[in-house]
Amino acid sequence: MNVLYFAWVRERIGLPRETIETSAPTPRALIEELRSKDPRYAAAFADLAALRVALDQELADFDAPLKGVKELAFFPPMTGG
Amino acid sequence: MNVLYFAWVRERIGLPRETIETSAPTPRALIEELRSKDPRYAAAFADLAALRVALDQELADFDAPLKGVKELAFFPPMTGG
Amino acid sequence: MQILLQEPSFDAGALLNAFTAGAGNIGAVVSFTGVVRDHPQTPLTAMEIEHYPGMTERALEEIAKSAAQRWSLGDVLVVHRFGRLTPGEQIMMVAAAAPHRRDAFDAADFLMDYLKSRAPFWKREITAQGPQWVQANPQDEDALARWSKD
Amino acid sequence: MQILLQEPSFDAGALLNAFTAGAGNIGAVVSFTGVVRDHPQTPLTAMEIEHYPGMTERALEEIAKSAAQRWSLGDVLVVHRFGRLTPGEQIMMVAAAAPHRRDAFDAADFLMDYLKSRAPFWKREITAQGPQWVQANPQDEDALARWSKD
Repeated sequence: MNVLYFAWVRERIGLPRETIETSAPTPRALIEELRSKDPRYAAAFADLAALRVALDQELADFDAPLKGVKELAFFPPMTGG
Repeated sequence: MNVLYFAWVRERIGLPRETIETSAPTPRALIEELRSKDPRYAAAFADLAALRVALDQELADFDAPLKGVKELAFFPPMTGG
Repeated sequence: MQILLQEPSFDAGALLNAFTAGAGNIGAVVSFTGVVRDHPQTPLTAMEIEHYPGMTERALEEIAKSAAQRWSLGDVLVVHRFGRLTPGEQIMMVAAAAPHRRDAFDAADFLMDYLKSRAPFWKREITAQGPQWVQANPQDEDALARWSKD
Repeated sequence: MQILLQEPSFDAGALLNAFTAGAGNIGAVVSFTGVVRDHPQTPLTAMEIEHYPGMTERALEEIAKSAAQRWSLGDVLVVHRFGRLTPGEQIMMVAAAAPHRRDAFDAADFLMDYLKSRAPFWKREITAQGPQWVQANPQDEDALARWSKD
């Protein structure tokens, strides 16, 4: 699965994107997996309330199913306009 | 006093403006005076609810004092914008 | 504060650009442009706009000043034409520039509501069936009530 | 429906004129332009806008479509830039053309509320004190609630 990071999530993780092999069923489970892998992820994902997730370019819930998803993105609340 | 008419009030009276010598204390009294003078005024002033009045270029009430007023205007509700 | 009362057409885009450039350190500009709309049934030959010279300028200035007093604005623009217009022509325009977007939206909305019912213009539509004065819409009067004491 | 996502600056006036001319038989056009506002205390060197290529285009189209479904509109325009901007530069613009003025105002207001919180853009301000990500304003999220079920 392609995983993308934007804004300060990207900065804390130090990468704009990476390919992750995972069997995590939801974004929430994937976050737990990554947090335990490296302190950079722990820093980026410290506060879920300050985080948003998109699955295949649509905003989604942290408990949405990851099955079949090709592209996942984590980012802070948007500040367009 | 200069009396001005606009839109269909002007059309019904047949004049855009005229000078009127009056001792009417209010626009309402002036309207009564004019109505009895000529059927054109009676036609223009038939329905006060459809009429507006300005005294010296400020919207005013039909019972506002005419004392000192130089320019009075009668017209229908405005349709700007 | 810029007020334009004129018979000729105006260039809304050029006015918007000049207004935005001149409004100072602002974050938001809202503009409204009114266009002569054709009738679906009886095609409109022309829209004639009569006004009250002297009072019109005063009313436009008062309306713009009220908006400037009520909201924190960088600048206000009011443009209104009179005379004979054809369908598709632009009748009028307002713009409000503000540090914050809510103020710009509300001020433009307020300017429009006041222009509709408090500026001495009268519209007459000319169709094949002859001329017809446009009647004031009671909703326009109701819209004004939104701005009193809230 | 016109969506422009681009790095270079745009000419709001020229876009407004073309939009109005192309919107068909409408009576009202409301536009909103967002401008990079300088800070009174720590002067802003630049505003950097990051976005999510692919998702951004989809989000802008969805937002414009929602407006077109919700109100009776002649046309909708959405313009948004990304990259590095300096104070006074125009960031984005929306416009809504409609037969009636209330629809044009509400649609433009709605477009702005959704762009603020539902389009994947992230702003970063650069000052002498370094870069700082702009935090989402809780009021912007609250503003969205206005449009649900009324």
